[in-house]
Amino acid sequence: MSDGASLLPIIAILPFLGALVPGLMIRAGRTACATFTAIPTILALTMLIVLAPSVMRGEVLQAEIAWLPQLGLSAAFFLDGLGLLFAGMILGVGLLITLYARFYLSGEDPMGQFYTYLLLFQGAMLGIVLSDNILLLLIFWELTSLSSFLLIGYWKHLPEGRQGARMALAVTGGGGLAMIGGMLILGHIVGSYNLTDILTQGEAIRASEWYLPALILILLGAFTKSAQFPFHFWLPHAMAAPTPVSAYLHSATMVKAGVFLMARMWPALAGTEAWFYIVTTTGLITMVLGALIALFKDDLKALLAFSTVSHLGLLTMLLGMGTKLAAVVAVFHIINHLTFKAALFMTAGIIDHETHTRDIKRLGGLRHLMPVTFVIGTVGALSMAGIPLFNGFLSKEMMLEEAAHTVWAGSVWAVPVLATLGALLSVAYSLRFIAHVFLGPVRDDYPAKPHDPPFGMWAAPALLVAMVVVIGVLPAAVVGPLVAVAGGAVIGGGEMPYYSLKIWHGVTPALYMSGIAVAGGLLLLALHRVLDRIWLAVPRPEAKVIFDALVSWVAALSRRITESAHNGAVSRYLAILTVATVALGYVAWRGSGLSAPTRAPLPVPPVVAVGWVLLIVATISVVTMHRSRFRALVLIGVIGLMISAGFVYLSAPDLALTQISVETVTIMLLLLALHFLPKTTPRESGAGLRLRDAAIAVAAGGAVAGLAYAFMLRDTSSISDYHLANSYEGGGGTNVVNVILVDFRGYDTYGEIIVLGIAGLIIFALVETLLTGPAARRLRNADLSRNISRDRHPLMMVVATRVMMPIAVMVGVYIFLRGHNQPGGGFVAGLVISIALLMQYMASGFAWTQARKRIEYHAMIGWGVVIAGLTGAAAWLAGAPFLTSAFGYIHLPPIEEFELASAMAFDLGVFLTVLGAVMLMLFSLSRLARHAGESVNIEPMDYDPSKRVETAEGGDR
Amino acid sequence: MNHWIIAPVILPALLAPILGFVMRHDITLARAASVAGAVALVAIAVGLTMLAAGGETHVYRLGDWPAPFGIVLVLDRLSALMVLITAVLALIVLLHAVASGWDARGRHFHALFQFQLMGIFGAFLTGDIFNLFVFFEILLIASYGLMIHSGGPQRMRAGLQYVIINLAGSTLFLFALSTLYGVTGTLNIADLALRVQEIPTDEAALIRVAAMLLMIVFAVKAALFPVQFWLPGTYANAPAPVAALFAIMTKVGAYAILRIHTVIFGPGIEATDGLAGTWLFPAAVLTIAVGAFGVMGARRLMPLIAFSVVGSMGTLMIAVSVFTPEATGAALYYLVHSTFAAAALFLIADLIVTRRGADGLSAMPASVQNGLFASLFFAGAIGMAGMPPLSGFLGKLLVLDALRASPQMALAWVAVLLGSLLTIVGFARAGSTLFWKSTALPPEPVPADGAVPAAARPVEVAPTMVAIAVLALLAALAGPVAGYLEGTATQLFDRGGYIGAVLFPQAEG
Amino acid sequence: MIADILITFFLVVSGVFGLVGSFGLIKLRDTMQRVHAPTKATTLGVGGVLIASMLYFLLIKGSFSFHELLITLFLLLTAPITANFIAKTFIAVHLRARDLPETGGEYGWAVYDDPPTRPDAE
Amino acid sequence: MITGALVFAFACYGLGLLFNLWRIATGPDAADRILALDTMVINVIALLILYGIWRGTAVYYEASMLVAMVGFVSTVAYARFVLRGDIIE
Amino acid sequence: MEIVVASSVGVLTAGGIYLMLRLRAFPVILGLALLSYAVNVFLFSSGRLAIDMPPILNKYGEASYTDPLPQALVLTAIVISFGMTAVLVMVALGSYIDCEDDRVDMPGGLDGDTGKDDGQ
Amino acid sequence: MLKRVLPHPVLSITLTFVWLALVNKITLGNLILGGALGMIVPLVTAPYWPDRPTLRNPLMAAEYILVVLWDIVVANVQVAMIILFKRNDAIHSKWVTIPLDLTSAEAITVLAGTITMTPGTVSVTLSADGSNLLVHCLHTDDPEAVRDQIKARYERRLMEVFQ
Ligand code: NA
Ligand code: NA
Repeated sequence: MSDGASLLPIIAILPFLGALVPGLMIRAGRTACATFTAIPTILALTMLIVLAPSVMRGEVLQAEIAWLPQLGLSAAFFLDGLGLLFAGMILGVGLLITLYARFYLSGEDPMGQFYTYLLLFQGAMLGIVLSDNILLLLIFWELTSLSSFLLIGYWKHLPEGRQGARMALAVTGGGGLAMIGGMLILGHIVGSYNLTDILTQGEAIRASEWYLPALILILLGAFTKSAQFPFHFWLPHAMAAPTPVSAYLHSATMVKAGVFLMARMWPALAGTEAWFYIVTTTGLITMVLGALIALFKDDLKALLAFSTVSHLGLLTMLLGMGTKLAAVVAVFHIINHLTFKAALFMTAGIIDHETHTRDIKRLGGLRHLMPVTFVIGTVGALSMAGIPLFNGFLSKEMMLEEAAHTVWAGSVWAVPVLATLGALLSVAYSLRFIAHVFLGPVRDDYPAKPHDPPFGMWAAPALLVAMVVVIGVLPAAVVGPLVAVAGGAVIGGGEMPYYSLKIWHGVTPALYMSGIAVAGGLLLLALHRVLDRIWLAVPRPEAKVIFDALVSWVAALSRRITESAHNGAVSRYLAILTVATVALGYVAWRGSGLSAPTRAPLPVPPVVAVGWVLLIVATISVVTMHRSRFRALVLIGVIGLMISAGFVYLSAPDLALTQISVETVTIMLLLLALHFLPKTTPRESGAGLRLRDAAIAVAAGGAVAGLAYAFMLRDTSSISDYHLANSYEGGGGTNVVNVILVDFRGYDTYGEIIVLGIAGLIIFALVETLLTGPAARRLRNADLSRNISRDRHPLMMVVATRVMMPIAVMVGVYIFLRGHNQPGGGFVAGLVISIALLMQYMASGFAWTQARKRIEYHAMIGWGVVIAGLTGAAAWLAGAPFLTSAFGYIHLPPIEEFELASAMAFDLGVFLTVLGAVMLMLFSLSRLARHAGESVNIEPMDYDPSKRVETAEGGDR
Repeated sequence: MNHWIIAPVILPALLAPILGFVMRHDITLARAASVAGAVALVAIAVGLTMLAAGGETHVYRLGDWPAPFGIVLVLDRLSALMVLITAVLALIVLLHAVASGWDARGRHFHALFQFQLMGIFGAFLTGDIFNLFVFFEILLIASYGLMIHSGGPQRMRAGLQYVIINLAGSTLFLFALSTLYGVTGTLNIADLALRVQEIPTDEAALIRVAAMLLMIVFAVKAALFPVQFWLPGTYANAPAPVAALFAIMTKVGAYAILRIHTVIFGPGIEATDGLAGTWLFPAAVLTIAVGAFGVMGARRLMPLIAFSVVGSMGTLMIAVSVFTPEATGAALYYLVHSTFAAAALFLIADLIVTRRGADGLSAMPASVQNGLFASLFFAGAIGMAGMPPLSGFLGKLLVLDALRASPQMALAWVAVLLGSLLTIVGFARAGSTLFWKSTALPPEPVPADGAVPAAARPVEVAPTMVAIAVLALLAALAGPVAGYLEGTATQLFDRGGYIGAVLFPQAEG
Repeated sequence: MIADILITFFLVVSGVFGLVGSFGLIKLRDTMQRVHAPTKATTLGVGGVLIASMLYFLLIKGSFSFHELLITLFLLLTAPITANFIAKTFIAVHLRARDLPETGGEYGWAVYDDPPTRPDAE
Repeated sequence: MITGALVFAFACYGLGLLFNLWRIATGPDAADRILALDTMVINVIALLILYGIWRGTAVYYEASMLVAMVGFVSTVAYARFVLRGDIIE
Repeated sequence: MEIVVASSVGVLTAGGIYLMLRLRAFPVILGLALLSYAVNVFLFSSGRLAIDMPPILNKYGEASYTDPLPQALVLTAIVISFGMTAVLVMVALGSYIDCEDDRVDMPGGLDGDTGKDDGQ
Repeated sequence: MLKRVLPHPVLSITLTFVWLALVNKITLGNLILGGALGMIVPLVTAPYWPDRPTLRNPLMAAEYILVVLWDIVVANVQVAMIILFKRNDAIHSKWVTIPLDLTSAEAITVLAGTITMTPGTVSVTLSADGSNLLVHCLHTDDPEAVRDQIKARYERRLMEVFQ
């Protein structure tokens, strides 16, 4: 890396840094903004000028900063002739635009924003032309799409601006995405994403089987960006942007990015038949079509936009020809087009600014009112027409010369004729620009009184047209070296073709073609009124309409797909999940076989068969009777009972205990909830749907049964042999299930009680939300009373539960204490105690029982979770991992030896959490019911007859 | 054994009950404690990441029981990475929730938030498949609570659907685990890996079913087609900060697929050879399509973002489905990116919706700070759509590049690129309606009570900006980050290293 | 031998009464009648099994077992309450006050009539 | 002999369960269903104790004790639901 | 015996899924309850079936025991599903109170609303 | 003092027995533990026992239990006969109202329970003021006799036990 090269990344980054400044000074004045925008541009330009001499000597400057080496992406920059040309254009025109926009935009427009976007864009563009890494280039490429989106949509209140911005983004962004594919393929072929590497590998690239896809994808990017047919339509709509934007993006820079890319990739991609036919043909069509449309556009900016399309087509065609000379001509025309087109856009802007219209049909005669503008505009337009002494003439002549020698699909006429036609149309619309805007009589109906703008506004275009003339007259002296070095860069080094930059080349085919073009152009201008009428009468496909229709079709289709798929029917989502699971499970199953069964099935005693019948019948009945909700709940009770009994039979007493207690609490929960809900389920799904669901259900059920049957008949060795062997020695308990729960896998249990704790929190929070929100009013107005019976707290029940309560607590304590060695444990104990409490709540009512509650259920959950956690953490004190247990046997005569284990403290945490969570859940449901207007009991029983006696004695019944 | 490994689980597990049961009446205190906890978690996560960065696999044997008989936690670069992402995301989201006052619109936000973190951390750290289930349940149940935080009819119904679909998913998880245990007799992931690789190819029907069921379970979490249906409704109706936190939830599914289907059913295991990738690939492609169509067709802002999350999961999983270290490295980069991109978008959406009062994508008079919100939205959108200069573009490039070796490259590229196009257009349409079209309308008349929506204070906007800054930072530091992630992926595919560290600690030294 | 006979006796008795209780459920014609049936399963049915169990452990296994008594206690405490509730469920749904005999007092049956208001209640 | 009696008792209670099932399935009344479920609980308790005798172990005892305890609670809850709607007032 | 357990699991699963696919919250809750029964038994059966071999260690002699691990797992699963069911029931109730019907589907899909507004 | 530590001595003793029954073996350790629990549990559950029932005549209570046990056996056989061998239309069910002299809630509960546990009769509901008990009789042709037998055989004894 030479010393100067290290300036390259700085040049690339400067506009981005600069963009921050105007962005931060949103409310600063126009001049301040413009000044702060100009500074980084000037700095960058200065650096570029510093580097220019060495580039002009033929050196290539390179600088690389590692970024993402895994991908082959580095912040690599290089500066060769082509880069220098474009960077100079971008910065130079950028500076002029900054100046021009200062005067063009009004004080109400958010200036800071504008200049920020402008600098962002400038940076992105600079990045494209300086990138030495195609992935880096892609990044800047997409950045131009984004920043132009912002610039086009700058006047966000205008619908055309928004639509134009979106259209530009969709088309150029889409092309950029295609280009990503192309570039990745290119990198794949070459084995590097470094541009300098790629440019030397042209032979290999063109020989690769991946060449054509890469070419097409990259050209998609280039064509969309450079508005080539059929992607040309976005450019005119981008004209909704403020004119400085149009002048900058849509004449000088962004639209040239595609052309730049084709030029940049020329050594790697050009020269094949595919390249020639795709690129030249597209360019040719675009050139003619763009010029034709331009001729009939009445909006000044639209005319210029289509003219730009046409000229971009011209450039594309030249690059597509694949000859070195054509490529050099393209470079020359890029310079020329820049100068006259930017000037013309600014002219159009000035006219718009001064007359408040851009409609050619409302203009004319301005040469008298705006002499300066007239001179600038006329010089620009004449150059655009390709009239001698102006630079447009020179490159057009060279283009025609190239076209004259180009054979297209065996035809020697096709390209020359069409090229001449394009030139002819170009003459026509250029002259129309002069004639219909400036010439003719002064009108008295301009929307505003026109006069020349202040110097600041016309300085920039004036400078540009000055260059038009200078280059037009002395091409070799002024731009000769630049064309040589840039052209050399395009063709990838090697020998430069012979060409000479001069006005008179002698009598060549191009001269004839030029003559025909000028004559024909004048003729068309003369016939414009007639032709215009025909043009308007002939139906044409309107690109915007088609694009809009396409986008809304895609949007509507997307919406239809999305909304029909995500229609809010969770039942369908679940059906899909089930079907997918069964189907994929089946596929997985079919992918292999199964060993022969190794276990003999156990016999089925008759009582077990009876239990099975009960379970099956109850399950089927739940399904068939589910619309009567209470009935379904009773049947669920049968299922729970049978499963618990089954667990006992199959050597799982702990499971039986847990199952039956959880089952009871769950049923109470469901009953409490059903109190609020409708008591029946309406039949809403038709027979077809029910049949479908039944089929899905049976398939899934069958699959699960088959799966269970398959593994139950096959042996495997389990890690639980270790648990059985170490439960007593290492875990201090003989109930291996419990030791697994509180010791081997205590961490699972810790998680499990946290689930319960969270459930408690959620339920509490939910009830709070319901009771404080608008739902509370609905709840208050709900009539939930179901006073089938008038006795709420029958005496017998109250008395029985009073006796039951202490006994149940004893049972709870017992189950808790023995859990480590016998079936039981904290969880079941917690449930037993909750059930004992629930009995009280049911018998004596909520309020009376609640008044006797000593500990907040909330706090109980918290304590439980914390105790379990701290018990686990206590192991840290001994330097052991979380949940390491400790236990010991204590002998206290006369009591027999008993065990103290840390697992018990852990189990206490479990116990408290379970108790707290269950009670909190039921408590919360009762809160809802009381909110719904249920009265509160003070006494434990409806009526105590012994009180009757007392009051009767008091004579006061 | 390094006790810090379990700290990300224990700290929120102890903090949450205190928040929920002690500090439930004092929101200021709860906020301070919760934020302090989140900051501590970030510090711990950084520490663990540095510990794991060495490339060693650290094993924490709970209860001091040897693997595979007790439960172990495993800290390697991947789990440390996931913990770090979660911790950073959590801090950002929590600050937003506090600043915007979301945490006070219902009860127990902070306790549920911490429990949520506990569940996520636990899932990332565990080396035991049943324990993974338990922590899935913790993170799910906490997410139910957060989902319905502050209530409202639409949210309640969406919450109900979310709960139902996840309960079905949890049931499926248990079916899968039972089959797995029924076949192998073990639950430890390393031990499973050993036992599964010994199953003969022609007797693998059961283990293949287990592998497939597990994949579907994780696919539900990762919102892969055809089990993605739950996500848009959930995310679109969740409180926005919660939706932002949920950005990590889909990644839990992705993480689980990565972990389980490399270590246990990974490449080279004959019994389940190719099972996962074969089905993940088309699913991921279709997921991208679902996401893209959803973004394009959305009528409301929150579903739009939700669908973009779906699409990003498709892109992520397409890289995962290749099951090579290179592609996984790319997937991890995209994973980190898409997490923060989604979070940023949801936080932005919250700022906007709070002031607009509705999230319909229709022109309403411009709200206060239209320009600020527009720029934030623009940044979030280009992050999510994968446009430069934020990390999404690099992530997309990495994924596309990694897919070059895949036989289905063309389809994958078309899907990713077309999906991007639709996403870009969709976001552009939405942004243009929200922020540009609205400026054309006359400003809304000041309501009778004079209550105009307040401008967002800097503290409210800051978390969002931090999320976007993370995307920028990821892009700027893409080289080192991707290098680290490549190492992470390599470590993940080193099954022997994992198994050795867990099961044969002495051999490891 | 005597032990065997004793145990067998209690088992058979319990089986018979248990079965009769459940049989009553399907044989008897209206719900109120059916409420009577399970009391047999509860008392002599389960009671017989429990006694058999205690005898079995005492006489055959040689270990003194009496925790069966606790189940008996539970059943004696709870069975009347459940029967009472079930009967009330039936009359509350299917019968009106006039279908039943008078109470003979000032207040109707508790199912249909509110309790006397207490002087101390609001 | 005891074995025979046990088989007889198992058969009686097994058959009883089927009768209960019939009543639960056919109703017709809520009271009938609750009653049948309650009876079913009682029969299951008997069966569990019989099983304990059959196996000569007391390890299943707690299950029957708990069934007795919670069976009562759920029966009362079902009945209270029919009677009052809200089981905890 | 294995066929008894397998078929029970199958029928419970089928019933559970059928109810889970209904349109109202209550049958869906019932369905999920059935499914959780099914999966608990399924998980339990992964330890294979054994009669009268409860994993309670006998200190006084040799005995064989059934696999205790699935039992512990089922216990964990039961507790978790209990917590989940409780939350599900409450959320269903909340949804019913807020939306005034207990449908599980969202009427207007993603964009629909329940016709009820929060504040009013 | 004793009353504060042992508010329900009978209950405490009962609970100690319950504990011994639960652990199913009588050892000194269990006796101590059971005794301790028998003291603690009543204290913990005391709020749910607002009024303490008093047993006035424990001897009569024993007699009552024996009578009831005998009646249960006899009635079981009678009712089994009715269920098994009587045609359904030959079963004459009757409602019987029993005016109560008992006023103690505990006593009424025991009476109603007894009626239910002896097969053939089920107590259905009290009157709203607890002064009458409605009993359903499975098969009788003489309701008055049933009422008188209940009053004489059970209520009289309970009056002595409780009041
Ligand atoms: Na236990
Ligand atoms: Na009776």
